[in-house]
Amino acid sequence: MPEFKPAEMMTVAASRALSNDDVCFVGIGAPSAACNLARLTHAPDITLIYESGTIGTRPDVLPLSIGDGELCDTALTTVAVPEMFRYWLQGGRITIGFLAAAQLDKYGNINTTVVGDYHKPKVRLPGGGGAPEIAISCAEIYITARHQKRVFVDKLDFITSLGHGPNGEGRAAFGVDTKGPTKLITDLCIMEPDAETLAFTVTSLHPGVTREAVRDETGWEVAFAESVVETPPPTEEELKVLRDLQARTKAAHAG
Amino acid sequence: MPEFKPAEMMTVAASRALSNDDVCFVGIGAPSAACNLARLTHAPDITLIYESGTIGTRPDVLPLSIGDGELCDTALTTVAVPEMFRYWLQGGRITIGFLAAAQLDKYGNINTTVVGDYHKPKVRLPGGGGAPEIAISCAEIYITARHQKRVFVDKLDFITSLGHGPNGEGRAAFGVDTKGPTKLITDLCIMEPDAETLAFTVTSLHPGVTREAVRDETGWEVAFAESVVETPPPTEEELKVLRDLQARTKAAHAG
Amino acid sequence: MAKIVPLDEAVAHCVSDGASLAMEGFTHLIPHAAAHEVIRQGRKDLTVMRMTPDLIYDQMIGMGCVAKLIFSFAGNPGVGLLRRLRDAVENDWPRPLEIEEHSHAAMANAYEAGAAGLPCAVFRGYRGAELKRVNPNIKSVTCPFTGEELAAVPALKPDVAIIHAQKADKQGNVLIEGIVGVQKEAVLAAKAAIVTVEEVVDDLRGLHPNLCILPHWTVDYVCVVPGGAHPSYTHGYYPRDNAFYTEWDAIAADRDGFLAWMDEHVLNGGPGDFARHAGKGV
Amino acid sequence: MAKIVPLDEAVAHCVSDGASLAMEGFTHLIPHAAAHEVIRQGRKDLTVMRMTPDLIYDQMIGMGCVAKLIFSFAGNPGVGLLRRLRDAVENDWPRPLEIEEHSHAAMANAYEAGAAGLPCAVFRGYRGAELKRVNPNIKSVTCPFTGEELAAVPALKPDVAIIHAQKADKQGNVLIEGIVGVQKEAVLAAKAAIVTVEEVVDDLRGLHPNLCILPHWTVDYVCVVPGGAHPSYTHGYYPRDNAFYTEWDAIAADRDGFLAWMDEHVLNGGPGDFARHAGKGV
Repeated sequence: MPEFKPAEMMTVAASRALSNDDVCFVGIGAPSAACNLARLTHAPDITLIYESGTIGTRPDVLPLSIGDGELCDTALTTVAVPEMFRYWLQGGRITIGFLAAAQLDKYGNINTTVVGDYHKPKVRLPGGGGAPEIAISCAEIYITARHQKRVFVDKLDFITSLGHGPNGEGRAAFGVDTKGPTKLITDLCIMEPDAETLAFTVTSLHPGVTREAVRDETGWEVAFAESVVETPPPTEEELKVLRDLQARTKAAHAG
Repeated sequence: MPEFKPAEMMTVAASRALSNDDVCFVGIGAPSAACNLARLTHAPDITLIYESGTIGTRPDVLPLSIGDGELCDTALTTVAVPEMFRYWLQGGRITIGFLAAAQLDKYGNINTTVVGDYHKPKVRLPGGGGAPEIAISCAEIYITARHQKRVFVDKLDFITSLGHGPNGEGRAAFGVDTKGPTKLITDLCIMEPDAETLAFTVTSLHPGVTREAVRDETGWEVAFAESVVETPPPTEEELKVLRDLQARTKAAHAG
Repeated sequence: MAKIVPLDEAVAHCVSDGASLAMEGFTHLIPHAAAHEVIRQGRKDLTVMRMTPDLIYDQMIGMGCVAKLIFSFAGNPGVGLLRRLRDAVENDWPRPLEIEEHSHAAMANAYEAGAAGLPCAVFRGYRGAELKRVNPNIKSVTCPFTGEELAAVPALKPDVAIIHAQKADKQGNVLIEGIVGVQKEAVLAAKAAIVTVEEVVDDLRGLHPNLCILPHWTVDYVCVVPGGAHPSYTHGYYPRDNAFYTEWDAIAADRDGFLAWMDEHVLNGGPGDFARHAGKGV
Repeated sequence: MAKIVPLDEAVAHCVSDGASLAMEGFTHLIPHAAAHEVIRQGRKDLTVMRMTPDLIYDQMIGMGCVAKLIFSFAGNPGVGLLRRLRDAVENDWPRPLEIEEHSHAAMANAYEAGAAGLPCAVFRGYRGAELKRVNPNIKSVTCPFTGEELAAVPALKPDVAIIHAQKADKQGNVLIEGIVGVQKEAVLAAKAAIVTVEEVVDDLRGLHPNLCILPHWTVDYVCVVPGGAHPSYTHGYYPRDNAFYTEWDAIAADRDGFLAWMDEHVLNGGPGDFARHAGKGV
């Protein structure tokens, strides 16, 4: 087994959840790395869409922003932003939406708006951007986040985007018929919503990660599936492709 | 004075009503001839827009349809049809909309839908096409039509597009704040709405046309303005440019 | 996901009796070859929608394929009326034709809403116009900020969209250029889509970044039919056959003449004829 | 109708204290040179709108030009938070900042509605999202055909839109290509528009028929400012200066460092500096 970092395991695990037929709405950071890793390994024909309007993009280096020139240069086509949100996202054409989170709860509801009170925030976070409609319009949602207690909280300060509802009441209560968060991929484990409670439940632990480690970094009482498997470690190829991609990216962004 | 046909006088008179700064939504037939005559004579920088999406077009021959290749080939840019109707027409960017009519009344309401009952029509006409929204969205409307009693009727079989209201009640009654029909240019005369009654009133008679001739071909009781002028006849240049344009067009459409 | 197949196969897979069908192309790129194929396959009871029914639907209506027409301008542009459509509306020949009539703005907005996954389109329209009285699918909504009443029509969401385009690449990505009309919206609004193209090329990448392209995963079938828009035209390939549009007025003038023409050119024709038809016009 | 004038003249004519202003560009083509000009001219009490306030509004907010911000994502993309914006929201420095917060979909639809002359935008959004609770400008309408409740937001109709584009021709027709964002909509939604461009060319006709072009009569002023988008970029001219975006995090970290940087590069700078800035990144 090659040596790897937890963040690399997270990216690799997320990339494996994607297939050649997926049409992904890709966010910056870990989602972008995972989607492009999938494209460069097992899913060469995956369609990647960034909200800047680039459709079917194949960047050689990861973009720093959602609209780096690299995305347009390598896209099949680039559309205006209103069209992106109307025809492509709201039109129901996206199979997987990828969201990151500053705070998330066990039902996959996400906060990226404020820490503290909305009107007198302790920390003013960036806000929702595309997330409120990504969360409801994509066929399903994958969430990636570093597993930390201050991120995996029991109660959100603000609901930026819908998961399975603040009380796990399900999405139908909000007039939403898409699946919502079906996977939460962290640097420690993979969680999936329990069929009954809709709460995230650990289904796979990354190599060397204990249940206690997960519990220590989770702000809610963690549930484990009946059979928890071990995530296969990154292969030599996955690691090489990911590290090459990140090295190219670092060199390109140094300016 | 050169010899000319009434239809030529109509086209020339319509073309003179246009200026270099106008942005015209152009219909096929007489409006298209008038707009392009204006462009080829006194208004070289006039902006012509056809509902097929062509903006700033400069056709060398008149199109047979609203979307002949000539329109796109010579346009500044060509946009999709939904954009044409949303951003350019509904967006209030058109100064002059040109409408033709199968039937019109003295308030400039137009019927191009049916002769007879809508559900059991005697003649099924083409329908409104762009007209219902051209009529309400352009800053003002010019109507061109051959002056005939069966066209200039007292009561329409169907109101396809709004003029000054079926009873001359004015456009505000329909929530419309654009000017509506400000000129009706026929092969006999020019009419403009009376400031009080909003009914079309003859303001200019084409050379050699009598008041009786107008009355004979009008299905409502014709009003004449206090001072009715004579329309200046077509100039040599206007006639030459128009006839050249029509000859080029005829040759091109013969296939 | 797009498969490149012969036209008859694509039509047989996608278009069934009773289906709703949008064959779009605003003057430009009208998919005439595909319409002939639908007629040859004898489809019945179709609901067809098109801003401008034009010759393409005049033919389908005259051949009895159509139960209902949704449209906004039923003329032969610059020539006159559509004689087969008139005969159906005025005389129920060859069968009664239900019509749902809109304005262009309404149809364009309704396709846009279909593409955008919305149930209805909202726009400023129909004020003082009588279509509202005869079409129950024209309603209104009130702006919650200004109180302004706006028109609303249901989104158009056909079972099948069929369009003609310049070219596709080998994956089935489709390029449309020139007068682009509402074809992108019609395809994105539909459950299934067939695109006839002039040619298949290796790759569309490397062209201008903002061209109108339908990604292969939005299209079900691509069929190579050179000339497939004739007597309409394909920007960059062949011009509109304006002479034929003028001739159509006489061809469609009476039932027998129409049927004879359809028999010769459609029932006993095929997609392979279109290259020759279009070539005539060059 | 567009006049080709120096940037300071265009800004002086169009932007007054208290105006509402949209400076758009989605990552690409952000009109930084124009924002510096607004700051240099000392404009105050502006209402500024932008999907992504980004460095351009971080600078204007930090310099006290802004009374109200309408936005949907206030981050330095890929780098972190916007420190001057945070300082204004959290600590009222240098003045209190009113915010009206939306999602990207809402803002994009609201510009689209502005361009389309509508009073509001209707879309499927905000379901289960809490912004509805804190933003009274998020309401709903009901589809009169299906009963579905849809979100509605007011159209964005700024007094002035300012964008950066690749080129204009001598009449002032403007070409935008690459990531085209919402700039066309912002310009068409605004009462007045300024476009900074990399260059003026003889003629835009003869390019591809479907390029994104703003006709000259939709633009008030065109200003030639090579490099005017830096540290953002202009497709076909110079790349995004990603290193500067990263550096900005430190520059904006404290008030004094920010003010010193602005004094040197903005208050004592000019549009002519941008060619050099952008050249650095090539």
